[in-house]
Amino acid sequence: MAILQFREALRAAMTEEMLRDDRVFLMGEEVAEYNGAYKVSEGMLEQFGPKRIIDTPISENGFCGLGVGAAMSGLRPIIEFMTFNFSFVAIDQIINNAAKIRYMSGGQFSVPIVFRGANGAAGQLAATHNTSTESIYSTIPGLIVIAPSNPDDAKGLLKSAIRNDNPVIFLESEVMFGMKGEVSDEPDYLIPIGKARIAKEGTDVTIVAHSKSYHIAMRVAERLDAQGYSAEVIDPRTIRPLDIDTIVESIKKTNRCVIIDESNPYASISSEITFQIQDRAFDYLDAPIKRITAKDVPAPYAKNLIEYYMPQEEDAYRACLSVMYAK
Amino acid sequence: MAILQFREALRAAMTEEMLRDDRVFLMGEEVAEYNGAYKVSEGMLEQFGPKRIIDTPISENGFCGLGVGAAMSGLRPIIEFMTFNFSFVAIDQIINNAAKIRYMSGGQFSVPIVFRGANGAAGQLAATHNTSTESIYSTIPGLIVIAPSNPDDAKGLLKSAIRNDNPVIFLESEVMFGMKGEVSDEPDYLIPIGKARIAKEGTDVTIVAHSKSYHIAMRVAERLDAQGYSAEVIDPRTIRPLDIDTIVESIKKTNRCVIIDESNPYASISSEITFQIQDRAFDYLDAPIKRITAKDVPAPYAKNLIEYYMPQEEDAYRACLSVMYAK
Amino acid sequence: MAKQTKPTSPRKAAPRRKAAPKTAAPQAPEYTVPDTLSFSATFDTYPAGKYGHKELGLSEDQVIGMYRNMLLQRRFEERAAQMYGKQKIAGFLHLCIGQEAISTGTATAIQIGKDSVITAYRDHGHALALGMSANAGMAEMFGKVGGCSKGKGGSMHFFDKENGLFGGHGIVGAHVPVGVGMAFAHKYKEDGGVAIAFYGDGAAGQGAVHEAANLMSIYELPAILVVENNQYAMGTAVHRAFGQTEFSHWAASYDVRGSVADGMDVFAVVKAMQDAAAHAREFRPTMMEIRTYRYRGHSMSDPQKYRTKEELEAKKNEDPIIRLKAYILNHKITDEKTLDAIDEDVKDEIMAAVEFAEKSPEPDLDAIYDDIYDTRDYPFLA
Amino acid sequence: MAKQTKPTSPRKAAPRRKAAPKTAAPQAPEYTVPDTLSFSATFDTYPAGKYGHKELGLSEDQVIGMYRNMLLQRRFEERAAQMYGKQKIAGFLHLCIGQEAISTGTATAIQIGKDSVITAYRDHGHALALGMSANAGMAEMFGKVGGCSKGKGGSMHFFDKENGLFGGHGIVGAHVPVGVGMAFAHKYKEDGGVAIAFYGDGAAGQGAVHEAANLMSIYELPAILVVENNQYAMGTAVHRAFGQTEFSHWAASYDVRGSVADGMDVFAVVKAMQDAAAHAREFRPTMMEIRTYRYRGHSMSDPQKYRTKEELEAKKNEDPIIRLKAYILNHKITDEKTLDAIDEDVKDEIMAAVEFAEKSPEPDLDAIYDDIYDTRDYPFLA
Ligand SMILES: Cc1ncc(C[n+]2csc(CCOP(=O)(O)OP(=O)(O)O)c2C)c(N)n1
Ligand SMILES: Cc1ncc(C[n+]2csc(CCOP(=O)(O)OP(=O)(O)O)c2C)c(N)n1
Ligand SMILES: [Mg+2]
Ligand SMILES: [Mg+2]
Repeated sequence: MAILQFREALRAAMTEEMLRDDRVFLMGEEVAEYNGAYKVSEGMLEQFGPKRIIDTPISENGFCGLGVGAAMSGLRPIIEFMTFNFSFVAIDQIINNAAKIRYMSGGQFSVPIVFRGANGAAGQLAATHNTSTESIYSTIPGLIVIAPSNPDDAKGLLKSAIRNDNPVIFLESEVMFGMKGEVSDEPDYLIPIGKARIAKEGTDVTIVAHSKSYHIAMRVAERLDAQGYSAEVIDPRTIRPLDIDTIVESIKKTNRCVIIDESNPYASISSEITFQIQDRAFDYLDAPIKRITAKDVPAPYAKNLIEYYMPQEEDAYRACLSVMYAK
Repeated sequence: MAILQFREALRAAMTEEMLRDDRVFLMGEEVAEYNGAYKVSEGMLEQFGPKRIIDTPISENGFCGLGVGAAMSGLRPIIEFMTFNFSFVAIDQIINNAAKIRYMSGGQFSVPIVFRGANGAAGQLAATHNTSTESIYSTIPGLIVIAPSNPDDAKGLLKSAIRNDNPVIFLESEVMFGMKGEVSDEPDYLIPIGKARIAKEGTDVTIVAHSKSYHIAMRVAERLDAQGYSAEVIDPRTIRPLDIDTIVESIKKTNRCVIIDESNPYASISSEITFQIQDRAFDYLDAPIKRITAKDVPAPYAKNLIEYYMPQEEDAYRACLSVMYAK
Repeated sequence: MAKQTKPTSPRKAAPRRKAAPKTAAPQAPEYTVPDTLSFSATFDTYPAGKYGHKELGLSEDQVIGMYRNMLLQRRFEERAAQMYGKQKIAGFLHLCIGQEAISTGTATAIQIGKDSVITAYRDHGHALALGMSANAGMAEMFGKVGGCSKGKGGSMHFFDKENGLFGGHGIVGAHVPVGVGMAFAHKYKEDGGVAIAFYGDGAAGQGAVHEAANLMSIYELPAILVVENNQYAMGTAVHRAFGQTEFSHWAASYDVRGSVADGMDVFAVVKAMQDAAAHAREFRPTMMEIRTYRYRGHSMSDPQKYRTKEELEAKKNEDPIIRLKAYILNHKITDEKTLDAIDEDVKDEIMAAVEFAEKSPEPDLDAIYDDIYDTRDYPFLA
Repeated sequence: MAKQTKPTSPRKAAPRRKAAPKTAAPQAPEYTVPDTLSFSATFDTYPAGKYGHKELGLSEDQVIGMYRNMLLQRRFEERAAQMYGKQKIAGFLHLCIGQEAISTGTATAIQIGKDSVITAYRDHGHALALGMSANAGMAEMFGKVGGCSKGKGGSMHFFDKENGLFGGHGIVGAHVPVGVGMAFAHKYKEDGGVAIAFYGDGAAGQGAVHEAANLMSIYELPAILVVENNQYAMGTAVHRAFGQTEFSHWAASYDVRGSVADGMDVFAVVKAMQDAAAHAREFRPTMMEIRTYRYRGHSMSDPQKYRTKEELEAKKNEDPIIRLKAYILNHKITDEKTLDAIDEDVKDEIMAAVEFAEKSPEPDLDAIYDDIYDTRDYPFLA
């Protein structure tokens, strides 16, 4: 075990996988000579050279397509989006090519590619630079969507993603890159894709939250504990495929659910988790499922507004109380 | 009242609005000299001339951006996607520019633009040409999303969309373009955006379905009627903003809901409608909400597979029975 | 070769590296604004009627094979159109009738199996030229398991991994960066292969093509981008869609080699491709225009009001198959009787393909969940 | 003007229409592949030191105004950087220090209010040049209601409808088609205006720019696309990102006018813009490169390892403000004292802007729901 920053855990995962498999390469804007806009790939150019750590022009559509073609040809590209906000100019390559070529070719070609980078809000960056993209990507059959909440999961899941034979959307966070945590240094530390993590066991209410929101969930759970309520916290980690079994098992115990997610709410992951829970555990639910999300507005710049925009711990806390009819 | 094809109703709406307001123009691939890939704009070049009916190169990102700039400058563009499958190469213009410029400019600029064209599956076209995009667009604050199911709604809603000062995603259907129906010929026939239509009243189960799926819903309702069950059918017509009040009122009466939608299910409209219903009418629900959607796979080509892919009337019928515990 | 009087990128002069993408940045370009600025470039041209099979290194058997292949494409598509009428084939069906010299010429010039090819939805010809069986192609359009993509892809999505066909793609322009990625992989793997991406004139309007062209330039990839300029994108004539209609000139914007070939003469295509492939194998990419013509409508539902009967008839005189037939007879490579026998043989092959497609079973319904992921072990895959 | 020896589009020769987008298609281009193909083009250049204020029709007052404006931008940004350090400003802050001649030169050459301008996130200079008050700019970055965008947009999203500034945009390249749409509207409305879209050298890698350039060409729009080539996109030097680094040459791919100006001499910019605007008003679009340099890092968190101190120092000798100051003194337009007074005046204006921004209130929380739609009458707008 080592204490690593989130970015270091990501780097460790990439480095180990690149040492293990020389078909793996990293491509993106400023990943090489600049050492990464957020220093995730720091030192990797020096270690692996320019054949495998590759700077690109600002041509996301072009280099994502390049990645797809390389993956079809047997390589295993890691494509970094400086942030996922910029993936919209390349989304056609992801939705129509990466996700569908295996199917359209009757299984002849696989597309083992990881699209990774920062996702979600990162403070006072205004509307175009604060998008949570998981709702959009997870609606696409053919994609896998992963969003870890801590350095250890980041490493274990990124290694699994790189070894996976499907296109993976791997969502990180500008705000979490500096977060430190214990990280396994087993050489083959692979966290299975599609398995949720029960971060804290509890009996009275289930809180489901991934990525940054997971940390709100843990704070809320602590506050509830202090009040004598026992919250169970589940980090789905993989958004698609979703480990609904683990969530449903929890609901069968707690009979209540609150979802925290910083996406805009409409047709989002929280909507989907709600559908699946009520579909599979209707008779176990003692209260409506509540969600605490980003407000249903574009992200504003002003400090007070962007803070208000984000899911509020206080609201989540109160939502938990309310589903327990405790207030 | 006149009997018009769906495409004729759309054309009538555009024509009337172009006669009424010379800031309105139509731009897209093959809309002018070719008379429209699906003949929606047939004859419009002749009527309005090349200044206002404008063919484009295959540059969706470019001409959608052009539309945004024209809208910011006081014009009222109608941008036709040959089909919405091709909107993914231009989605950045829609998500980041059309939807957010009003907000980012503090309300200085409005973007009155309609993006319209065929959406959803249209038979044996395989995975890239059968996408239902409503889940993706409706998750974006700043957009309005409309999906009419019949010629009359198509006309009334398209006229409203063109007069609306916000960016509107207007979803049509290749399969429905030839469908005929009575259409109002009032000159100012405007159907309000954001109002659902109760297509059939009933007391035992609420079926929510838009666009093509609406017609499945009506057939199911008829079959249920024949069996002595009374189904209420609601066509939301506008997906965002969603007329949840009308849906919730219905659920309070029927206590049951089935949603039919040909989108891929994950994080889709059916997920969202479910969230909102259980949030607002939890105590009224006597059964889990069921949904009948496209399968959670890319659209296949083979005839039997693409038929199997689509939401099945039989499944919807049985889902209605099951939520009534009638089988 | 796009030679510029004022070489603008110092890389131009420097020897091309043969291995990895560029490492040390070349020196920055001159930055002071000059008093005058002009530039000129020349492009390699491959006109019709200029090349014969001998100088291209083609044996007589090869020439006859090329003839048979072009005919196979033509008959395959004629039959497909008929089957579309009978509703055995559905969806969009785009025929390449008139454009057959491009696929056959390319397949003749490259190393099938080693090199890789990607194209748009007008893909039957490329597939058959690279070696896909008529059976697999026809069955695909019939939506049967015997199809090249097991009936999942249809006419627009012919894939043939073994022969290096990376599809058949439906989103206009979007496969061009994918083609550049295939070239990237050839260089990365040092396997000596080149990648060729075909796209339509209409597709040149997509930003994806611009990005792809620049990427292949800066990474010095073994790539050839080929615009099959058949003069129309659906109903839009080239000169209505582009400010610059000489597509080879675009090469100058990316500092790559530009060339233009007559696509109605298969030998011109062979030569253009031989040259481009040779350059590509030395990591000098080419943007190539091939001028051609599609005799049929864009797809099966095209009223074709955008062109005159006269134009169409005039073009039919340039038919690449008729031209090659004349060449073969003129050069006494074989006689009319043999060519007729080939025609019969091709017809039989196509009839057998229709029969194969008919008899091939429909996919199981459960196959709808196959080949989405590498595993079916996900909860939503029923 | 990109003159081609072999005019490839017949439109080239035809007189440009002044009203609606093209109607009757021009005759199709020659389709036979020629034996040789070459082309050449020349571009208008605007070197530093070539133009004086008189020949540009500028009064001495105007020259002094330009000096003041460039200084205003510089001091505004220096102060903004300081306020960023004090955490009064957050998010991304991109300074245009070194590039001020571009905005000021443009604003001098065009008709503010009638013409329209759009740019990327490095937008302070353009806003101040077009007439936005320092107050509105500073308050925007402070996230206050007195900001030009009521605190919703921040540094990257300065909008000023009255003065024709259509933003301030954060997605690299994506605003360029929007600029072409502004030009489309000018032509549609027949209001005589032109639209100018500025973007960075890095943005030229985006397909959006290619599509936009072609659209402005075929619709013959009153548009000017301007690449502010400051030699770097973040840490990527131009020659690492592009095969063709002479951006004016790209004009040939769209059959539009190409030009290049020295962005360190405000008079060169004025002249380049005057010419381009005159052409645009006759519906002849231009692709222009302006060569410039950014003295500061890309944004506030840039370690700048991609360039040497020597390079930076050398460039500082070209400082456009120092150059204009020297010009003013050399030409005795005014004396040093007056210029010093201007400097003081500018400083006061900026200090007042900081005070204004401090005092301007934060938005109400409820304002988060304002200005998403034209109405707040939607169920989800609390
Ligand atoms: C992104 C996108 N936009 C639009 C379409 C619809 N479409 C299909 S083919 C076509 C014309 C393409 O013309 P061209 O590239 O010249 O190829 P050709 O059909 O002549 O072979 C269009 C507009 C599409 N498939 N994808
Ligand atoms: C589509 C997109 N990709 C990446 C980014 C991140 N990014 C912001 S600025 C920048 C560099 C742009 O360089 P250039 O266009 O030269 O403009 P300059 O900063 O030099 O003014 C990058 C990569 C972005 N904002 N948008
Ligand atoms: Mg074509
Ligand atoms: Mg730059």
